[in-house]
Amino acid sequence: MTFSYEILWIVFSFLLTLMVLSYLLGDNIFFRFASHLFIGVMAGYVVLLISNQILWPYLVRPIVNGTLPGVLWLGIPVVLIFMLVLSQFKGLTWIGSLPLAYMAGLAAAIAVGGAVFGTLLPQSRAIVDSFDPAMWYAVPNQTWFRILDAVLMLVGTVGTLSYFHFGRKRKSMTEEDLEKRPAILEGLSKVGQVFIGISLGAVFAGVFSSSLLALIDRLLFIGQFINNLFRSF
Amino acid sequence: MTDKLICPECGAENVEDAEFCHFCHADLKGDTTVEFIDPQQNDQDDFGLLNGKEEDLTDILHALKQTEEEAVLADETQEDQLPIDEPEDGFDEGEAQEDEGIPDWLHRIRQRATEEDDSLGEITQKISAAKESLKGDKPEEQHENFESWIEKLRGPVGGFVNKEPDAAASDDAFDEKDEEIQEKEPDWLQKIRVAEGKEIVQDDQESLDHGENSLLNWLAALEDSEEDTAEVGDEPDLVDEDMESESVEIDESAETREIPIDETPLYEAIPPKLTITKEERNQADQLTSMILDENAPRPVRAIKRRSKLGAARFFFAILLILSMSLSLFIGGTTGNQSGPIQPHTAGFLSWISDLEESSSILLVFDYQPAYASEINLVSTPILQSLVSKDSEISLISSSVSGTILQRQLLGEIHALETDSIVDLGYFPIGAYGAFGLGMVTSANWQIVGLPESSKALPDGGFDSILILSDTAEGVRTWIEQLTVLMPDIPISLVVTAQSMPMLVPYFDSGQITGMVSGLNDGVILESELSTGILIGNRRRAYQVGLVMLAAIMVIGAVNAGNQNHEEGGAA
Amino acid sequence: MKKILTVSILLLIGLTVLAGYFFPQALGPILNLVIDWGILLIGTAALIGIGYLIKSHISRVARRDKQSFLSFVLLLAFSATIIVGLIFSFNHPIFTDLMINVQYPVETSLLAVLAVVLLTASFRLISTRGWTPMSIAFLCSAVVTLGLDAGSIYLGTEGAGAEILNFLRRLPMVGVRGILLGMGLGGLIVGLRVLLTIEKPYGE
Amino acid sequence: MNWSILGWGMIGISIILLIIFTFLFKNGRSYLVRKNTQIEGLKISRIKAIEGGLHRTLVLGHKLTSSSYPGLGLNSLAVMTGLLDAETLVDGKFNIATSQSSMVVFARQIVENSYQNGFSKDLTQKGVKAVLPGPTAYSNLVGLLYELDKHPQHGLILSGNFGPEASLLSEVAQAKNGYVFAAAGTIASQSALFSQVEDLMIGEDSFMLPGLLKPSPGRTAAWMTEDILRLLLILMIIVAAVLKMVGVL
Repeated sequence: MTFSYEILWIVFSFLLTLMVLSYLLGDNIFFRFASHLFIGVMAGYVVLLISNQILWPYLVRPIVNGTLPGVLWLGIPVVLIFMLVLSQFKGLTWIGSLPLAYMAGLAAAIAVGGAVFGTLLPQSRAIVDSFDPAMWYAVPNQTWFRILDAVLMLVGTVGTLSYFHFGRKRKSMTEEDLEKRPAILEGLSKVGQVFIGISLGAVFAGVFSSSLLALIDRLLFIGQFINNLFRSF
Repeated sequence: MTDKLICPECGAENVEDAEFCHFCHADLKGDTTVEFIDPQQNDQDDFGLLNGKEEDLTDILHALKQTEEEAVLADETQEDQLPIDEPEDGFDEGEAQEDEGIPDWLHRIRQRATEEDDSLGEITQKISAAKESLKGDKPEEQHENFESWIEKLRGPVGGFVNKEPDAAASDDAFDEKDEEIQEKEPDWLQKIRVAEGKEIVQDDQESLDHGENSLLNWLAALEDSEEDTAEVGDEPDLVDEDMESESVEIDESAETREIPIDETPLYEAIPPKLTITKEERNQADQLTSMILDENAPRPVRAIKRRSKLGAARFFFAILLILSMSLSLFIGGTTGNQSGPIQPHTAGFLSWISDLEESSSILLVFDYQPAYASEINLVSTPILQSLVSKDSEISLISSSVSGTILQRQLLGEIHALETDSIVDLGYFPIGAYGAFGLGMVTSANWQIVGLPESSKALPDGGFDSILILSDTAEGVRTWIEQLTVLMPDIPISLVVTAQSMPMLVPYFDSGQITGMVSGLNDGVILESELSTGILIGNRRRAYQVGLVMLAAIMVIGAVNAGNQNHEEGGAA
Repeated sequence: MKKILTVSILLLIGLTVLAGYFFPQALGPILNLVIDWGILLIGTAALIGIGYLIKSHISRVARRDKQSFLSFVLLLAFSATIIVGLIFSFNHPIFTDLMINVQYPVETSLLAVLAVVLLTASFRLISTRGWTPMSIAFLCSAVVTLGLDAGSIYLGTEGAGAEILNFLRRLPMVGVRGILLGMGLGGLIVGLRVLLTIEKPYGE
Repeated sequence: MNWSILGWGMIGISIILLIIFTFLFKNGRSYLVRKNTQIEGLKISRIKAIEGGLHRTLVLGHKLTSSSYPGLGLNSLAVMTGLLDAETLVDGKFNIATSQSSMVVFARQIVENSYQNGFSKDLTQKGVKAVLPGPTAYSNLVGLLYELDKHPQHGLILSGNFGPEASLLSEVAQAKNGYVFAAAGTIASQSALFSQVEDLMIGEDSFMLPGLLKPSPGRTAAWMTEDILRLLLILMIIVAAVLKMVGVL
C-alpha cells in the first residue's frame, strides 16, 4: 500500500468510525477518546468560525475600516459585549442582566412574530384553502379525494388542538375525571390522539430511514476499506 | 430566666452543668454561662414548626451538605483557584470544589446565623419575625393557632403512617425491621439526625415510616414527635423516655451521654394565639401546601428494570449489522423505484429538466455532517447535472459545518476546480432567523453613519435556488427569508426523510417548486438524470432495514400483548 | 434603577422587532441593526461558553482526575484545530480535510448508532406506552410508512391505487399541522410572558 | 380578509387576556388544569434523586429561538426556573446542559439568581451547574453521554429544542435504571422518544410545564389565555372554512 496524504485521512476516518461504532458494545475508552477528540475539534472550529464569520465582519472590520460615526454606533454593542463578558466574573453577575435582557427581548419578539406570522396564520390558511371548491374540481377524478382530504385536515387539526387543551372538566367526580378536558374537547381529543400518533409514526419511519442510511454509509466505508487493505497486500 | 450553656462549636443549648455538648460532644468546660430565654417560651418555640433551630428542609440539607463535605475534606487536597473564581463549568469541577471543605458561603451562613438576625434569608427572617411576635403577650392564643396549623400538617402525615400498621404492630416485626434499618440506613439520614441533634435510635421507626416517601414527610413526622414530647412534659430536645428505655444498648454503643430530664413541666398545653401578617400566613400556607403535596398519594410506578437494555441493544445491533452487511456485500443491485412518483418529486424533476444551460443557481447548505450521507446521496446526481449544464453556482451556508460540507460534496464530483463556483460565506441564520438580514435591502432609508458592517444576503441575480437541509425549521427560515428578497425565483429542496412530512405544505402552497428526500428519490433521480451508480445495492440494504424495523415493531407489540395477557391471567 | 433599565431594554428591543413585522419597510434599517447586534452577542456568548468548556477540562487535567487524559486529548484537539486554522486559512484544503475527516465519520457513526437504538426502542413501543389510540396509530402509521418506503406496499403507479398511496402519504400532515399550530400558540404565549416580564430569563 | 390584521388581533387579545388574568389570579381566583400524570413522575424522581444522593441532568436543547418551534428555547429556561427549588439548590448534583452557548449564559444567570434570591446575596452556586458539553448538537451529545455515564444518575429531563439524537441520551439513562422525562423537542425527536420515554409531553403540552412546576399568577394566566386562544383559533378555522366553501372568502 502506498502511503499518501489521502490514505492517512482514510485510515484516520476508519479508526474514528470503529471507535464510535464500538459504543454499540457499551461505553468504552475508545468511544470516549473519539468523543473528546471530536468535542475538542468542534470547539476549536466554532471559535475560528465565530472569529472569522461573525466577529470580524460584524465588529472588527467596521471598527478598523469604518468612519467615526460608524464606530460610535458600534459603541453600543461593544458595551453590551463588555458587560456580558464582565458578568461572568464572580460578584458581577448582575451586570449581565442588560445584555441578556437584550437577547431575551429579541428572542421573545421573534418567537411572538414567528408564531403568529410564521405558524398560526399560514398553517390555518392552508387548512382553509383546502376548502376552496375550485381546488376540489381542478382534477376531474380526484374530487372526492380532495374533499376527504380537506375534511380530514379540518377534523384532525381541530382534534389535535383539542388534545392540547389545558383546562379540565369542571365537574370532576372521580380521579380519572381530573385528567379529562371539558366534554366536547375530550371527545375531539380522542380523534386528535389518533392523528398525532399517525404523524409521529410516519416521522419515526423517516428518522429511522435517515439513520439507517448513515449506518449503510459507514458499513460500506468499512467494507471498502477492508477490501482495499486486502487488495493492497 | 434559666442559665444554659451554649456550645462554642455548634451553638446547641446544653444544661448548665454539662461537661460535653450533647450535640457535637465538644468540651464545654470553661465556657461561660449565658443568660438564655425563658424555658417556657423556649418550649413554645420548639413546639411550633417555626422553631428557631433551622429545622426547615433547606437548613437540614445545608447541615447534611456540611457533614458530607467535612467527611470528604480529610481525603481531598486543596485545589488551586482558577482565575475566574466562579461557579464550575464541568460536571466534575463543581464537586471537586465542594469537596474542598466547607464552602465559604456555608461558613458565612453559619457565622451570620450566630451573629446576625437577618442572616438566613428572607423566609428565615419572616420566621424570626413571627417568633418575635410569639414572645408577645398572648401565649395561649399563639399555641392555639400553631396547633391548628400543625393539625393540618399532621393529618396526611398520620394517614401515611397508618398505611403500614403491620410493621409497628408486631414486636418481632419491629425488631427485624429495626435491625434492617440499622443495616440499611443511609449515611445521609444519620447525618441529618446528627445535624438535628436527635438521637439516632430515637426515630428509627418513624424514619422507616416516613422516610420512604420524602424528607418532607419525615420533617412533618418530626413535628409530631416533638409535640408528643412536649405533651408528656419533657424538654423537647431530650430523648423520649419510652424510646430511650427501648434503645439503651444502641444509645450506649453510639456513645451518647445521658442527659438529665427536667422533671418540672416546662410547658403547659394552653393554646396560644398567634398574630401573623398576611405575608407570613402565605408563606406558612405555601410550606403547608408543599408538605401536603409531598404527602399526596401519587401513582407511584415501579421502576422498570432496564438492565437488559444493553443486551437487547447488542442483539439488535448484531442483527441489523449482519443483515445490512449481507445485503450490501452479497447479491446484486435491485430494480428501479416501484410505486408512484409523488407530486413534489415530480415537481423537482420538472424543475431540473427545465433548467437552462449556464443558469445561475444559489445553493444553500443547511445540514449537519451527520446527515451528509443522506443528503449527498440525493444531491450528487443533481449537482452533477448542474455542473454538466455549466451552471454558475453561488454557495451559502447556514449550518456550522456548512462551509466544510460544501467542499466535501463539490469535491466528490470534482466541481471545486471550476471557476463558476462562488462562496458567499456563512450566514448565522439559525441564531435569530434571517429576519433582519432580509430587511436591509428592502428599506428605503438608512441610519446615518452606520457602517456597512453586516453581511447582507444577495437580493437577486439568480435563476433558481436549491436548499439542502436536514431540518424543516432551517428550510422554513430560508423560504421565508428568500421569498421576501427574491419572490419570483423558484425554490427547490433536497431534504432528509425525517423532515419531509413537515415540508409538504410548502409544496401545496406553491412556495416551493419541488422537493426530493431519501434514498427512493435518489433512485429516481439517478435513473432520470442518468448519472453514475451511487445507490447501487444500498437500496437492498435499505429495504431490508425498513422491513426489519416494521417486523420488530409488530413482534414487540404482540409480545407486549401476550405479556399483558399473562399478567392479567395470573392476577 | 437596574430593574427599570433591564425592563426598558427588553421592551425597547422586543417592541421594535414586533413592530418590524407590521412596518417592515419603515423599520428595516433599525431591525437590521438590532439583529446584527444580537448576532454579535450570540457570537460572544458562544466564545464564553467554549471558554467555560475549555476551563473545565483544564481543571480536570490540573486535578489529574480519573481519565483526565481524555480532557488532555480534548485540549490537544482544540489547540491543534486553532493552530491549523490560524496557520492555514479557513478554506485551506488541509484545514477542511482535518475538519471533514473528524466531523463526518463521528457524526455519521453516531447516527448509525441511533439506528440501532431506535430499532431496540421500537420493540418496546407497546410495553412502554400500552395499547392507547395514539400508540396504535403510531404503530400502524410507522409500519405503513416503512412498507411504502421499502416498496413492500405497492398499489400501482397511477389510477386509484396511486391516489390511495398519495393519500396515505399526506395523512401524517394532519397531525403535524395540529402539533405545529399548538407549538405556535405556546410560542406566542411564552414570548409574551417574557415581554410582559412574567418570565425573567435574564435575571432580576 | 387581511390575515396580517388577524395576526395583530391575536397578539393584542393575548396581551390583554394575559394582563387581566394575571391580575385576577393575583387576587385569589384560579384556573383548574387537567391533572398531568407525567409531572407526578417528575416530582417523584426529584425526591428520589435528592434522597438517594443521585445526579440529575436537564437538557435545554440546541436553540434559543427557531422558526418552526418558536418559544421552545425560552420555555425551557422557564422550565429550568421551576426545577430550581430550594432543595435542589442546596442538594446540588443538578446539571444543566445545552449546546448553545447563549443558553448557557442565560442558565448561569438564572442559577446564580436562584441562589441569591433564595438565600443570601453573598452566595454563589455550588452543585447546580450550567455547562456546555459540546458546542454543536452532536458534540454536545457525546459530551453528555460521557457525563451521564460517569455519575450515578436518576433523572434526565429533556426540555427545549433538541433533535432525535436525544434518544441516545434517554437510552443511557434508562439503561442505568434512571428516570427520563421529555418535554417536546422537535417533532422528529418526539417521534424518536415516543417508544422510549413513558413520561413524554407531546407538542404544546410542554408549554404547560413551567406552571406545573412552579405555579404563579402569570403562568396560570398563560394557561387560561392559551386555552381561550386555542378555542378562538378552532372557531376561526371552522368559520373560515365554511366561508371559503360558500365562496365568501
